[in-house]
Amino acid sequence: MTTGYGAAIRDGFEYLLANHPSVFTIGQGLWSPWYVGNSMTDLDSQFGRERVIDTPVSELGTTGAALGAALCGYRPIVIHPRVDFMLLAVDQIVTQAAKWRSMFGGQVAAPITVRAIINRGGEQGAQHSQSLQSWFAHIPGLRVVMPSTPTDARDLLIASVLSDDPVLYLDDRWLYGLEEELPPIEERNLAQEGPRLTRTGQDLTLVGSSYSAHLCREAAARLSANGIECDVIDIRVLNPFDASLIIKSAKKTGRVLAVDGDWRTCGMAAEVIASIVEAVDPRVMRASPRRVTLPDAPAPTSNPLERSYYPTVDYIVQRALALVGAQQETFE
Amino acid sequence: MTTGYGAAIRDGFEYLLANHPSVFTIGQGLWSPWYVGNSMTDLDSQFGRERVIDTPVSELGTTGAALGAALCGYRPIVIHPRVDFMLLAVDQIVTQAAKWRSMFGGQVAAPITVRAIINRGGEQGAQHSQSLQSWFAHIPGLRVVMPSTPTDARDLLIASVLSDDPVLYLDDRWLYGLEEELPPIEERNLAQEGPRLTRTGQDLTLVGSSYSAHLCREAAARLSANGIECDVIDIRVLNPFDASLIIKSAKKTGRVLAVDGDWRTCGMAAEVIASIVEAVDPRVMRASPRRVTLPDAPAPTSNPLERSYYPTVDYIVQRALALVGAQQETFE
Amino acid sequence: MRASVESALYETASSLGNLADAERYHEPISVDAADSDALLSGLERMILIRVVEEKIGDMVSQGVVKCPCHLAIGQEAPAVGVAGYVKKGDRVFGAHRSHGHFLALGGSPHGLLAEVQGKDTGVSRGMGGSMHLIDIENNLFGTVPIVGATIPIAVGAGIAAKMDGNGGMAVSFFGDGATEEGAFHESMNLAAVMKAPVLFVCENNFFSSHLHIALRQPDTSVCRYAEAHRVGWARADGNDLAAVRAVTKEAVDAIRAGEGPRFLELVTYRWRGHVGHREDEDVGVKRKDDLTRWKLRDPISRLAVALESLGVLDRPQLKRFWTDAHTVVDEAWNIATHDGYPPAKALLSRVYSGTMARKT
Amino acid sequence: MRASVESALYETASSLGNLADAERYHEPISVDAADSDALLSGLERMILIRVVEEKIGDMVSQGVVKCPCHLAIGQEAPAVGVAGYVKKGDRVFGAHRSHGHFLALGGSPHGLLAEVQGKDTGVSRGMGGSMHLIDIENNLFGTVPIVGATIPIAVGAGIAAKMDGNGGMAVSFFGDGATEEGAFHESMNLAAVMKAPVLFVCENNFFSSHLHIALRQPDTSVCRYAEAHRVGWARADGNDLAAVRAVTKEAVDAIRAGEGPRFLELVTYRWRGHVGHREDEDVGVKRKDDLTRWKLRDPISRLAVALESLGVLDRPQLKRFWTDAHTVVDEAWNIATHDGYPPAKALLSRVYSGTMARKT
Ligand SMILES: Cc1ncc(C[n+]2csc(CCOP(=O)(O)OP(=O)(O)O)c2C)c(N)n1
Ligand SMILES: Cc1ncc(C[n+]2csc(CCOP(=O)(O)OP(=O)(O)O)c2C)c(N)n1
Ligand SMILES: [Mg+2]
Ligand SMILES: [Mg+2]
Repeated sequence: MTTGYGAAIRDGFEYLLANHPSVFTIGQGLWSPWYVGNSMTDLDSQFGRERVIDTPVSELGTTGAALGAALCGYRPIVIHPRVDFMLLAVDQIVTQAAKWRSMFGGQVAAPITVRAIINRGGEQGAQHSQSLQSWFAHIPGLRVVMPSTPTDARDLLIASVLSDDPVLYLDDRWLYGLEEELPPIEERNLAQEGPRLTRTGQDLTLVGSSYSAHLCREAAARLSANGIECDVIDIRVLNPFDASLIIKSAKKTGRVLAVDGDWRTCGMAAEVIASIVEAVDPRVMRASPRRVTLPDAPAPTSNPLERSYYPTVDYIVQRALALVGAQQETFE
Repeated sequence: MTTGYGAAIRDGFEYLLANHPSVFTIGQGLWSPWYVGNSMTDLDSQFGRERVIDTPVSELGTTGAALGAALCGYRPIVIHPRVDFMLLAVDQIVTQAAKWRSMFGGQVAAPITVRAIINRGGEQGAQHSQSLQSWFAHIPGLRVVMPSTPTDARDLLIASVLSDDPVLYLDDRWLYGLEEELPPIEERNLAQEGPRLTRTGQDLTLVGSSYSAHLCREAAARLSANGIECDVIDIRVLNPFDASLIIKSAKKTGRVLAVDGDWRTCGMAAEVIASIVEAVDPRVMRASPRRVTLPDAPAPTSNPLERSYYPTVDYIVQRALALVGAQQETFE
Repeated sequence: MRASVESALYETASSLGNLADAERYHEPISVDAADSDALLSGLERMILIRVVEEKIGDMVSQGVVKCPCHLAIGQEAPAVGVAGYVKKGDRVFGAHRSHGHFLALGGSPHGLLAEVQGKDTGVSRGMGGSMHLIDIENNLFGTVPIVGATIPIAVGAGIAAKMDGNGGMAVSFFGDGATEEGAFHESMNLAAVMKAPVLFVCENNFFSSHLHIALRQPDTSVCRYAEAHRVGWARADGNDLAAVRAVTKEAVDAIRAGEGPRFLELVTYRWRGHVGHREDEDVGVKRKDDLTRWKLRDPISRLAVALESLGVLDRPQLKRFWTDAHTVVDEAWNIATHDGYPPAKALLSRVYSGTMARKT
Repeated sequence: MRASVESALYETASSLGNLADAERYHEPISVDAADSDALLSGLERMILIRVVEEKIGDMVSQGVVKCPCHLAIGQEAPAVGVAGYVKKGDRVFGAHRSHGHFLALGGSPHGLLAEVQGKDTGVSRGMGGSMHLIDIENNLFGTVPIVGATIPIAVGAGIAAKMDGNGGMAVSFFGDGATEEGAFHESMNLAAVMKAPVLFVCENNFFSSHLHIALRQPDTSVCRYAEAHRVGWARADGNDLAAVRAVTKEAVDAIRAGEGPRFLELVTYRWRGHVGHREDEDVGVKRKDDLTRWKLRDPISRLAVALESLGVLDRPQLKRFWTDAHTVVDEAWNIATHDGYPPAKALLSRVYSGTMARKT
């Protein structure tokens, strides 16, 4: 039996709430039938509204409250149904939670999990489409997790909540349709999780996270049909960022395409490239690494513009072919 | 007669308030003798407290109000005495102001200037030391300006306020002591401003902005004494980012050290490197580009830790020497 | 206790009283003959809004309109009542549920219907959809879907109006949910302390998405916040155009006289779900029961009957209001359907003034 | 106007009344013999706080202490009064001006004096300085300098206490300036609606940095916010330990009985400038005139005289309180001076559990 990405998230919540009395979840939409897709359906009736708490429209207050409970022995998961709404809570995430351990000398833990949903497309426009993983990956002290498969959606949620550090867990509504057979749940140590090689090949390395990792896998399948074999690396944990697997793969294939569904300037794709450049002898590279990102523009609404705004499998394949073809690239 | 960086900012305010009736300024500390250093001293008595407005402790409300006035024909400058405090206003800066033009079809301007001060060191600790320029450079629609000299501090402030786009202007208290003779004021078009070559050399390119550009200049002087001549590029305008000058310099020197006073992962230094990699044939590079940044840790308070936390001229010189020495770098 | 000590206690309560009772205020509203012209044209405008929103609802249900649409069907009176006191030079801001605000201020149905289809002829040139409306000529300076976001922006417009010094004001429309955002409180304090000419209009429809106000706040009326921030307030039946006009007039007169901000709580109810065309009867406390009764507090029919009794409206004219509205709306829709989409370069050319944005 | 309409107007005002008048409350406080033990040890603790803070002020003025220090000299009573009702299992949060909160709860002078010197033996192991204090054993769960930041955090601790279900509570100390942050309002509403056991303690010292509350808010008393959020409140002379104890006791009893949050406004005044050791007499409205008179509302001497009149304190004992405090403080300071700094690796090893942070 297969399970979808949204349902797998719900499995993660169910496991946590059933097995860890210190876990509770709080945020907007938790008593709603539709607000967070099918990822938390009926948790409130299953575990009670004392542990599955819907809230006023107060992102900053709610996030701060979750942090407070985390300092008192609980493992709260605060829910932001959109990344955009979460930006009102940046102070509590970035200036409070992420720094709490360090600024108190490493003596106390702040095991809050902030779950925010990337919810793009559908002509929702500029204020309802941000993902911003590059922002949060930039913040020391904050672990940033982006699952791209149902299994990871479930198991990395569990690992996030059980981590003693604050974690930002980002899931993407575009992945909710993805189905797979789920292995039994295993409690993993988030500090041991990181990028993973999900396909191997000699010609090119495709790197992405979340929905971009999914696009990379699809692109790799298409490229394989063209005789081009890819390493595909799913970043999974963006911060603290461990580039070693990417570096190893870059040395092997000599070509890297970094794909990210966030903006370009100072984005995660830039980090992937910089990390490679710092560690890989350029002479082993067969082409310079390249990135595929959003253009540096706010999201539009109009459907034709939306279609050219988001990276697609087609576009990745096209860029990959160019990169592989460019045995000798031309630079102006 | 020379003028300091802080006083030059004040000159910029004075010019704007005296010559542009649509300009006003609002924020915390504007009626205080010390809050924003000497950068706004007595502007309230000179121009009246209707145009130089001190406020309640309400960063989000104040920033939104400035944006509102900007939509009505004014050119407000909202002041955040620290970047850290400004994070409470991220929604208004990033989700409102930066997107306003685009999401209303390019029909209206949102000419707000947000001035925030980077105020680090002095054992102030993790919540009073953030700079985060990499965050804001990541946001389409928001121009990001970081002056490194008194002249730029004055003239880029003026250009920011006269720009029809929202601008984040970041000045650094560590530069307030810098003095120089100021040329007459010229109203510049911010859209025409960008990175600037402030010193030329054949051996190495040093790139930085704000205080890091200052460190690069100092390091270049020291390196010159060792017979190593540097191109020094002061980024000045981080977003929209124009890498062309850096690319040109990289092609010339073949070696780049990107220095940034922000954190490493997904930071501006990564962007500099990625932009070079995308545009420069690796065969013209004599060494792989490298970065100097903060470590990925919150700022400490304890003085000995502070001293090892922030990049110094010494450290840049040392990294530059290594880079130049590495005619043939070693990679593991 | 000692002289230096004062204290007070509270019980969770419903200060809204009768206004919260869905059984009440079903009767025709009481109207003043002196105001009948305005009420008549207000009725016509409310009917136009109703028809436009029903059209949009239908097109959403058919999958033709794809952007998220938050319909204000049943809530037409606050928009129209307040708009009646907006003058040239004022600046009005709305939120996610602002079709009514846009149309009440005189916005073009075609501009709205093109925008929800993502057309270049839309009011935001196809870059905003239902949730981002603008119409500077008709004083609408912007509506956006981040809850609470336009409240401080409106305060800034009020500060601008004060600086302009010609009696202009800013108007901020928002819902009961928005009063839970810190931005709302910061804005009220700032407006109060700066005596900014701002009319805060809270349309209290009891719900934020699926959640009833009783589950989000310790009291159902939000005027207590105005009390706290020392902003003069009034509360009225938000489905009674005459009442809305009366409280608005008093507030606007005070604002234009330089007395600083005012706050209105207009109690109303939305007939459709939070987003989309459905009625969402199964969502939220007592929604199904209440909806039926709230439909009897219809701002349109209660006013129409009152105007008929007053003798300033007859059946044929009322019918004409509806048929005219349908004609206008159908025509606007058809035109919009044939309009073009924004050009590809719009993505990068509308981000900055005078600079193209950086491509992928 | 019609039955469905209600309204109200406000004038900018000073609801604080006499408490805002620096000429008043100079006399000894009125004390109850039954409470004399607690008042006596409270006096001793206030003296310790005063002496520690004067020491820190001296060291700041000598340039030995370099981190920003916000002294609460003159404001000792709220910290000590509230701390008297804090029990094991409660969680207390402070802000930038929290030396007093730390010491009132039983924190070690050495831990504080080492921390302000950046020593590894400090309460935050040299990573926090004056503005980041923690002492879990004594129920202090953290103080941080972002204004308002610990208020929602304290609400979360209140939610945790409610879940724990053993009568614990959270305490949030903050200033009048913090009530201007949206976070404060979101927190009050959340605590009210969740009936979380939280004691909100606002030390209203009239100033946020250089700016008097009359320039930041339309009224000088902040209890009106508690009214709006339907949180039971009390206001008291914050320089009267007996009054502070009385309002705290009542509030804490209600909180522990499950009645939800309570709010205290304790009116006080800081003797030193916003930050640093100076008196900053030339900063802010009437500060110089007021300061002289506020020093006559000294929480320490007014209590000491009262206890002497009651016959539970004599001069030699009072003197001993002061000399003992000096001895303790000097000794703690000297030890701290010789303590070591954090090791270099602390920068990267204290960021995550079980993972080193990424180097430059
Ligand atoms: C900051 C933010 N948080 C949450 C949301 C999701 N959201 C959209 S509309 C809405 C309901 C707001 O309720 P109210 O202000 O009463 O307006 P109404 O929908 O009743 O007109 C919510 C919670 C949002 N858009 N922005
Ligand atoms: C979010 C934020 N904004 C501004 C500041 C600067 N600041 C530090 S303390 C302070 C005054 C706060 O006043 P109040 O809350 O009354 O506390 P008091 O200093 O009187 O104890 C301000 C504005 C800050 N630290 N954090
Ligand atoms: Mg509502
Ligand atoms: Mg204060």
